[in-house]
Amino acid sequence: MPSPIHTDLLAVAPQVILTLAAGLLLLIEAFLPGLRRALSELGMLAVAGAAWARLALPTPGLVWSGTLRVDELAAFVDLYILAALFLTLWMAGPFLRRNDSERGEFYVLALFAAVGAMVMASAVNLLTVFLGLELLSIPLYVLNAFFRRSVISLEAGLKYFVVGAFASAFVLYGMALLYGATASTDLAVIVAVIAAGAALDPLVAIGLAMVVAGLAFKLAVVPAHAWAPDVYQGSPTPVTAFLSVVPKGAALIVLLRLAEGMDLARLSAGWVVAIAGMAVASQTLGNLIALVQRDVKRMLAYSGIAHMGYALVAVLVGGPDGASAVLVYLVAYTFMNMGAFAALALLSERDDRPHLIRDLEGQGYHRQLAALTLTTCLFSLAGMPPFVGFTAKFAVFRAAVNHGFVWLAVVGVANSLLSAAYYLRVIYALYMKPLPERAPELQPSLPIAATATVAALGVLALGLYPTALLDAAAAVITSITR
Amino acid sequence: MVDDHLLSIVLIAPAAFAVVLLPIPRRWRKVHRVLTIIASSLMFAFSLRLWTAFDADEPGFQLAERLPWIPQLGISYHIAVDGISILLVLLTTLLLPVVVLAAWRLNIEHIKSLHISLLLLTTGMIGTFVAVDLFLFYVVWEITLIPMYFIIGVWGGPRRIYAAVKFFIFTMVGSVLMLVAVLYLAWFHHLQTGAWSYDYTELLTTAPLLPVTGGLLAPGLLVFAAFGLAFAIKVPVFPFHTWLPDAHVEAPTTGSVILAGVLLKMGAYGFLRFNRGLLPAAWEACVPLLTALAVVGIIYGALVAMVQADVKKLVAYSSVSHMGFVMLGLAAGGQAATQGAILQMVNHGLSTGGLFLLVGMLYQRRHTRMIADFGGLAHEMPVFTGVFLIVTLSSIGLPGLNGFVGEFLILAGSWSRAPVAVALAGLGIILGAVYMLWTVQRVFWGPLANEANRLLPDLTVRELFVMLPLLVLIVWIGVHPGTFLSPTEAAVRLLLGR
Amino acid sequence: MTAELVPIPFTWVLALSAVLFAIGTLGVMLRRNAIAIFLSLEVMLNSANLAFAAFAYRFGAVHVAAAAALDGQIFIFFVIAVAAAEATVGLALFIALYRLRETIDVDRFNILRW
Amino acid sequence: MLDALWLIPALCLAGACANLVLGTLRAPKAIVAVVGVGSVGAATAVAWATLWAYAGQPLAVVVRPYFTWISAGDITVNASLQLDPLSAVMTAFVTVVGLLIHVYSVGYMHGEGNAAFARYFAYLNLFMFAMLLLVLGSNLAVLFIGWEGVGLCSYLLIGYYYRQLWCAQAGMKAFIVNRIGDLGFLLAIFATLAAFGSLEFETVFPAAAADPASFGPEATVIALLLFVGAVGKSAQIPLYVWLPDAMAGPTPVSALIHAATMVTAGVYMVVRANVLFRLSPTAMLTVAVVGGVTAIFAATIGLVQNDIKKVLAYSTVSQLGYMFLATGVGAWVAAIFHVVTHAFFKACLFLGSGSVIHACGGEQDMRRMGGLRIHMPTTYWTFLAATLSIAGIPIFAGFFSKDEILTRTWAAGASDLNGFGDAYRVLWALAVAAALLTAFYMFRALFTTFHGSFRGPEEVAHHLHESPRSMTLPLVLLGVLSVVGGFVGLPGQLLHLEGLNLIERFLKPVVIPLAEVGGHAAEAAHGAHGIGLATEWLLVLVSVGAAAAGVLLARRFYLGAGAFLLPRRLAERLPLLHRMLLNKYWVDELYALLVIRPLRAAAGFCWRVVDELAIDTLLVNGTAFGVELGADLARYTTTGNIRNYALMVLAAAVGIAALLW
Repeated sequence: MPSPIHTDLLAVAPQVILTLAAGLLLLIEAFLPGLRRALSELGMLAVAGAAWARLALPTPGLVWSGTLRVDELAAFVDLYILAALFLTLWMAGPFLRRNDSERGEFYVLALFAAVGAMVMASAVNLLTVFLGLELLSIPLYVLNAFFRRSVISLEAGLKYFVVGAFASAFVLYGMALLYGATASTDLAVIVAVIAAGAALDPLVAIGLAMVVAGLAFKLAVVPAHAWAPDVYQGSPTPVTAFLSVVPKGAALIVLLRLAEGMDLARLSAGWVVAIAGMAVASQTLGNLIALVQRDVKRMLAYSGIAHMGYALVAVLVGGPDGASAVLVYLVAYTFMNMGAFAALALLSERDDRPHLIRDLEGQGYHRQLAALTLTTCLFSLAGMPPFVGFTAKFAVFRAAVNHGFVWLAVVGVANSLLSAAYYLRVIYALYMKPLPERAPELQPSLPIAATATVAALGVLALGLYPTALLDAAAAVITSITR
Repeated sequence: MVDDHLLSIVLIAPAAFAVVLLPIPRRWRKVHRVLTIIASSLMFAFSLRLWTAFDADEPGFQLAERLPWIPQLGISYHIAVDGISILLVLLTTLLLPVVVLAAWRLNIEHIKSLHISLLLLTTGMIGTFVAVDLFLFYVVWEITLIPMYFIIGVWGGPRRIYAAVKFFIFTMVGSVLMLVAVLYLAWFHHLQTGAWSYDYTELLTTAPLLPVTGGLLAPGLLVFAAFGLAFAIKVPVFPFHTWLPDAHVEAPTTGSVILAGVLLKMGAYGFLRFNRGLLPAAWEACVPLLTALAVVGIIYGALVAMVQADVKKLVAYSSVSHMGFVMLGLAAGGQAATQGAILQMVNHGLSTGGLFLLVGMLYQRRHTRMIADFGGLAHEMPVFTGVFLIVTLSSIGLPGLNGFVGEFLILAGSWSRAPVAVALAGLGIILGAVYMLWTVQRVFWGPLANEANRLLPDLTVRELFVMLPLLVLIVWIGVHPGTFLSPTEAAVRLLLGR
Repeated sequence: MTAELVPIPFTWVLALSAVLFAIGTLGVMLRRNAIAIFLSLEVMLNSANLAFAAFAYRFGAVHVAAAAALDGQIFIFFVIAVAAAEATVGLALFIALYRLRETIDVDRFNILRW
Repeated sequence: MLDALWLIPALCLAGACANLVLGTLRAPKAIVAVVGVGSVGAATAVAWATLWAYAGQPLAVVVRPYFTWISAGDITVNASLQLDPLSAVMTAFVTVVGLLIHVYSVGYMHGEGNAAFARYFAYLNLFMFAMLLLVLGSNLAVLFIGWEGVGLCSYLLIGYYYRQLWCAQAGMKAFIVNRIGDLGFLLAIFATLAAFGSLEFETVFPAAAADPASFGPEATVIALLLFVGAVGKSAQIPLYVWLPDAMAGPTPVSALIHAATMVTAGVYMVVRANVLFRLSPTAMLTVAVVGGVTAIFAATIGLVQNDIKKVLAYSTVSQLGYMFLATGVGAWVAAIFHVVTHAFFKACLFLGSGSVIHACGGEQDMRRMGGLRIHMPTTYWTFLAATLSIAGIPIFAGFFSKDEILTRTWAAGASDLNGFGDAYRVLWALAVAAALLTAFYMFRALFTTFHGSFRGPEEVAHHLHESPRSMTLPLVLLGVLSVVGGFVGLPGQLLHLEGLNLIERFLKPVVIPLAEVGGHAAEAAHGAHGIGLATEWLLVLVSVGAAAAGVLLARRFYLGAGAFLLPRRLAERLPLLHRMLLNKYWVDELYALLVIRPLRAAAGFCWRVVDELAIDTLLVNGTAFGVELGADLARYTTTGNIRNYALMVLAAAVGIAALLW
C-alpha cells in the first residue's frame, strides 16, 4: 500500500532540506562571493532546520513504496548524524580558512554525505541501502582529498576511494546474491525468508558475508580496518571527525536492521564466532597498535577501530539490551570523538603537519580550554566515569553479561585497560611535560573551541546523568520492535 | 534542610567548590589558598555535624538519601553512612584541611589546579565510603583515579609520569574486572527476583546465594576474585603493591598524605563492605589465602622498608606492612578484630599521613629525602624531632598511642583463629620498630653529619598547626579509643552476623 | 525467436558474473596502476549488475516471482549511475595525484602507514 | 587515701609534661629541678600515705577501675589500678629509690644546658609514671602500657647523649631487643584473653588457681610467653645483650632504670603471674634454668670487665638471674625480697660509680682509677657497704635475700620439685659458684677503684674531689638501706622465730593456693620446710664461705704489692678463656652473624630480587614491554599499501563466508 506523496515527502523532509541547502550553497559559492564566509553558518542553519524537521514531524514508518522506513530508530540516528554534521560544519569554517583551503564544496559535500547516511539509516531495501551507502561514500572520497596540495590528504583520498569502492563492490555483489536467494530486495522479506529456513543457504551465507564485509569496511573493524589510520591521519581534521562517526553510525544501523529478527545465531554457529571474533580482534588490535602511535589522529583512528569492536559486541548480543546499547554507544562515541578531534584541531599548528603527541607537550597550561576538553574526551574514550564513555561501555557490557557473554565483557574491560595506557600518554604530554623551547604557535578559534566545548560538556553531562540517553535508546528500540 | 541533606552536602560540596574555584584567575594564588582552606574547614565542620547526627546504636545505614538516577536499570543515587564508613568519612574531611594547610607556603605551580584536583578527589573518596548503590560506588571509585593521577603526575618528583601512569593502570587493572562483577551481581539479582537493582541493600539478599562450590570457576568465587583484585591492589596486598612505593616517592606531600591516609583505606573498606558483606561464603573459603597474604604483606613490607634509603619509600613500604595488619584483622573476621581493623585504618591514616607530612616538611627545607643526607637533626630541630618521634611511636604501636589499640584488637581478635599468623605478624611489629627507630636514629641522632643541615629552621607555628590535629587524635585514640570504637560496634556486628 | 533457440541457462550467466567479479578482485589486488585498478573496480560493479540481471532473468521465468524480476533490473540502472559518479571522482583524484606526484602507481602512495 | 591511687602515677606524668614544656621554653634549671623532683616527691608522699592507709587495714586487694580503655566484641580492657601487697612493696621501693635518684640527678646533670636538663627530667618523670603504672596496673594490659612505657623511657634516656652515635645506637638496641620480649608478652596477653576472657589479675589468677587441671596446657603457653617478655625486660639469656650497652646513658639512669627498677619488672611480672607458672612445671624449670645459667654466665663476663659501669651491668644481669632462679624454684617472696635489696645496693653502687666518674672527669675505665678512697670517703664507704651487701656478707641486706634464694634452690633439689630434682641441684651449684664470682668481681672493682694509688693522668688527679651534697645524700641513704634493708626479711625459721620474716608474712596473699587435683596438691608444698634446720645452717655456711672466698681471692689478686700481676699471668696462661670472657663470649657478634646479617640479606633479597626484579621488572614492566613489543610488531600489519588493504577486505568476506556456511 503506497503512502500518499505528501507523507513520503514529509518523512524525508530533513534529507530534502539538506539537499536543497547543498544546492543553495553551491549557488552561493558560485554567484555570491560576498556570502562565502558565511557558508559554514548557513550550512549549520540548514542542519538546525533539518533537525527541527526531524523532531517536529511525525515518523510515519514505511514510506516511498516500502523502501524507506522512517521510524523512531531512523529518527534517532538522523538526529545523531545531524549533531555530528553540525559540529563538523561549526569547526570546518575556521579550520579551512586557517589552512587556506576554504571552498564551498566542502560544505556541500558534507551535506550530501550526511544525506546519504540518513538514507542509509532509514533504508529497508537493498537498493536504498546501496544508494545511501554510495551517496555517503562518494562525497567523502572528495572530502578526504580536500587539501589537494597535500600529499597525505590526497593519499588518504586515494586509499579511501580504492578500498571503499572495492568494499562497495562487495556489498553490491552480496546484495545481488541475497536478491537471488530470496527473490526480493526488501529487507523485511529477505529477513523473513532467511529466518524461515532451518539453516543458511550457501548463497545467503556468501551474500551476507560480502555485505557484512563491506559494512565492516565502513565500520573499520578488523580485518577491514587497515585503511582507517591512514585515512584519518591524512584527511583534514573536520573530515576525520565526520568520517569517524557518521559512516559508522549508518553502517551499524544497517547491520542492526539486518541482524535483528533474523536470529542468525540460531541459523549459523559461525555467526557468533565471526562477529565475536571481529569484535575481539578489533578491540585488541586497535588498542594494541594505538599504544605505539606518535600521531594523535592516527592513534584516535586505532582507538576508533577498538571502539567499533565494543559496539559489535552489542550488535552480537542483540535484543533490546544490545540494540539500545548500540545506540548509546554511537551517541557517546560521537560526542567524545568529535570533541577530541575539535580539541586536536585547536592544539595543532597546521593540518598538513603530523599531529604528534610530542607537539602537545606542556599545552595543558597554555591552551587550557582545548587541553581540558581533549582530556575530558580522552578519559571518556578510555571509559572512565563520570563521562559518557563509561555509560556506553556500561550499557554494552551490561548487555553482554545479561545475555551470557560474560567473557566478551571481560575481554572488553581488559581492552579498556589497555586503551587507558595510550590515552594517558596524551594527557601526560599535555599536563606533565614542560612546554618545549619552540612551542607551536596556535591560533585561537572560537567556533572550533565552541565545538570542542559543546562536545566535552555533552560528554560530561551525559556521563553524569545518563538516564535520558539510556531511556531514549531503550524507547527507540522498544518502539521499533513493537 | 541542611540536616536532611547533610550527607549530600558533605559529598557534593567539595566538587561544587571546585567549580567555584574554576573562574577565579590562577594568578590569585593567595585567594585560592584562603578559599580552599575555608571551604575544607567548613566541610570538616559539616562532617562533625554528621558525626553528631550519627546514631551509634543503629547498626544499619543511616542519614540515607535516595534519588532515582537511572530508574530503568534500578540505579539510584543512594548514599548513607553506617558505623563502618563514618570514621573514614571523617578521616577524609579531616585530612583535607590538613594537607591544604601543609601546602600553604610551598612554591607550587598551578596551585589552583592542585586545589581543584584535591577537592574533586575528596568528593570521590567520600563517595566511595558513602555509596550504597554499586553503580554509584563504581563511578566514584573510578573518579578518584583521575585527580590522583594529576596530583602525582603534575606536582610529583622526577619520575612522576611513570609513577602516575603506574598508579592509574595498576588500579584500573583491578577495577575493570570489578565492573564485570557488579554487572554480574545485578544480573544474578534479576535472575533471582526479576527486578533490576544495583543497590547494596537489595543485593545483600541475592549475592550470598551465588554458588561457591564446584571448583575455582564457581561464580561466587569469580565475583569475589574480581572485587578482591580491585581492593587488593588498592590496599595494597602483596604482591600487588609495587605501584605504591613509586606513587608515594614521586607524589608531592599532599598526594602522599591523601594516598596513604584515605586512598588505601578504600581498598580495605571495599573488602569489608563488599567481599565480606556480599559474599560471606566465598569469604570463608578464602580466609586462609587472605590471612596468608596479610601476613606475608606485614613481614615483607617491613623487611623491604628496613633497607630503604629514601624516607618516603620507607614509609611507603611501611604502609604495605601496616595495611597487612588491617587485612589480617578483616581476614580473621571476629567482631573485635574487624573493629580493630577499622580503627587501624584510621590509625594508619593518622600516623602514616603524619609521617608523610613531616617528611614533606623536611624535604621542603633540604630538598632531599635520602636518609644518608641527614643525621643529627635533633639538635637543630628539637620540636620537629619530638613530633616525628611521637608519630613514629604511634606507627610502631606504642601502648597509649593509637597504633597499639588497633594492632591489639586485630591480633587479640585473630589469636584464637590463627595463632601462627598472629605470631608471625608479631615479627612484623618487631621489624616495624627496627626500621622506624633505625630511621629516627640515622636522621635525628648522632653528630651533625652534614653541614648543610646546620641551622635548619625548626617547626613553624603553621606546621605545628598542621600536625596538631593528628597528634591530638593519636593520643586520643590511644588513651580513649572508645570514642572511635563504639560507632563501629553495631555496624560490624550486623555485617558479620549476616 | 524460434523454438530451437535454447535460452542460455541463468547459471551460466551467474558463473560469468562470478568470474568477472573474481577478475575484478584480482585486478584490484594485483595491478599497481591506478587506472587499471579503477577499471577492475568497474568490472566488479558490472559483474554484480550481471548477477542482478541473471537473477532477474530467472525470476521473470518463474511466475510467482515475476514481480521480483523488476527489482533487480531497476537495481542495475542505479548501479550504472553510481559507477559513473564513482568514475568522475576517481579519475579526478588520479589527476590530482598525478599532478602532485607525477605517478599513479598505487604502491608509491604509502607515506601513511604503520 | 586509697582513692588517690591514680594520683601516684599521674603526678609523675604531670611532671613529665611540665618539664617538656619547660624544656621548649628553655626554663632555668632550678625550676625544672623543682618540678622534676617535686612531682616525684609528691608522688612518693602520696604513695606512702596510701600505703600507710593500706597497711592499716586487712590486706585485701584494692582495685580501682577508672574507665574502659578498649572495648570491642568480647574483648574488654579496663584502665584500672590495683593495690595489693605485691604492688605495695614495689611502689614503696620504686618511689623511694626514684626520689633519691631524682635528687642525685640534680647534682649529677648540672652541667647540661637548660633544654637538655629539662629533657632529662621530663624523661625521668615519664619513666616514673610508666614504672608506677607497671606495678600498680590491675591487669596485664595496663601492666603492658607501663612495660612499654619504661622501655620507651629507657630508649630515650640511654640515647640521652644523642649526639654520640653509640649512645643512640645503644638506645635503639635496648628498645628493639626489648620488643622481641614484648612480643612474647603480647602473645601471652592474647592467649590469656582467649583462655580466660579477661586480663584482670583478680579474674584470671583465681580462676586458674581454682581449676588447675583444665588450664594446665594454656598455663604452660601463657607462662612461657610471659617469661619471654620477662627475659627481654630483665636482660636474661638470650636477650641480655642490651643491658651492658645501656650503660651509655647517664649514670643515674643506669642506677634507676637499669639496676633498681625497670629491669626487675620481669621478676615482678613473673611473681605476679605465679599462679600460671605454678601450673606449669615446664615453665618453672625453664625460668629456673634461664635464671641460674644467666647468673653464672654474666658473672664470668663481669670478671674481666674494665669499665666500672660494665662490671655493674653484668652484675645486674647476674643478680637478675638469681631472682629468676628464685621464681623458678617457687621462692616468690625471696625473689621480690632480692629485688628490693638489689634495688638498694645496686642503686648505691651505680650512684657511687657515678660519683667516681664525676670526679674523674667522665673516665669509666677502672685501670685509670685507684686510690680514690682518700679523695672521696663518703663515696668509698657507701660503695663498700653496697659491695659487701651484694657479695652476700652476713648482716648486710644482700646476704639475707641471696641466702634465701640459695636455700630454696637447694630445697627444690632436695624435695625433687616437679620431678626435676637433679636440675635444681645443678642450678644450686651454679648459683653458689656465681656467688663466689660475684664477691670476687665486686671486690675487684672496689679494690681497683678505691685502693692502691691513682693511675689516671696528672691533670685529673688534681681535680679529684668528693661529690656535692645532692649526690652524697642519696648515696648515704642508699648505703644505709644496703646495710639494714635485709631486716625486713630475716630468716626467722633459722632461729625458730617464724614471725621475723616481715616481707614473707606481708606477701603471703600474693601466692594464691592452688586447688587440689586428684587428691594431691598440684604443686610441691612451698616453703623451705623440706629440709632440716641443720642443713639450712650448713647452706648458710656454704654461701658465706663462697662469698668470703671470692673476697679473699680478689684481695690476693688486686690488693697490695702483687696487684694485677696474678691476673695478667692467668690471662697469659689461659689466653682463649680470657679472650672469650673479654669479648663476652662473642654473643653480640654471634647475633650479628645469625640474626642481623640474614635479616638484612633477606630484606635485600625481598627488595631487589622479589620487588624490583620479579614483580616490577619481570611481571609489571615485563608485561608492559611485552605488550609494547606486540604492538610494535602488530603495527606493521598496517602496511600502507592499498592493495594489501583490499586483500584484507577480501579476507574478511571470505572468512565470514566460511564461518557462516
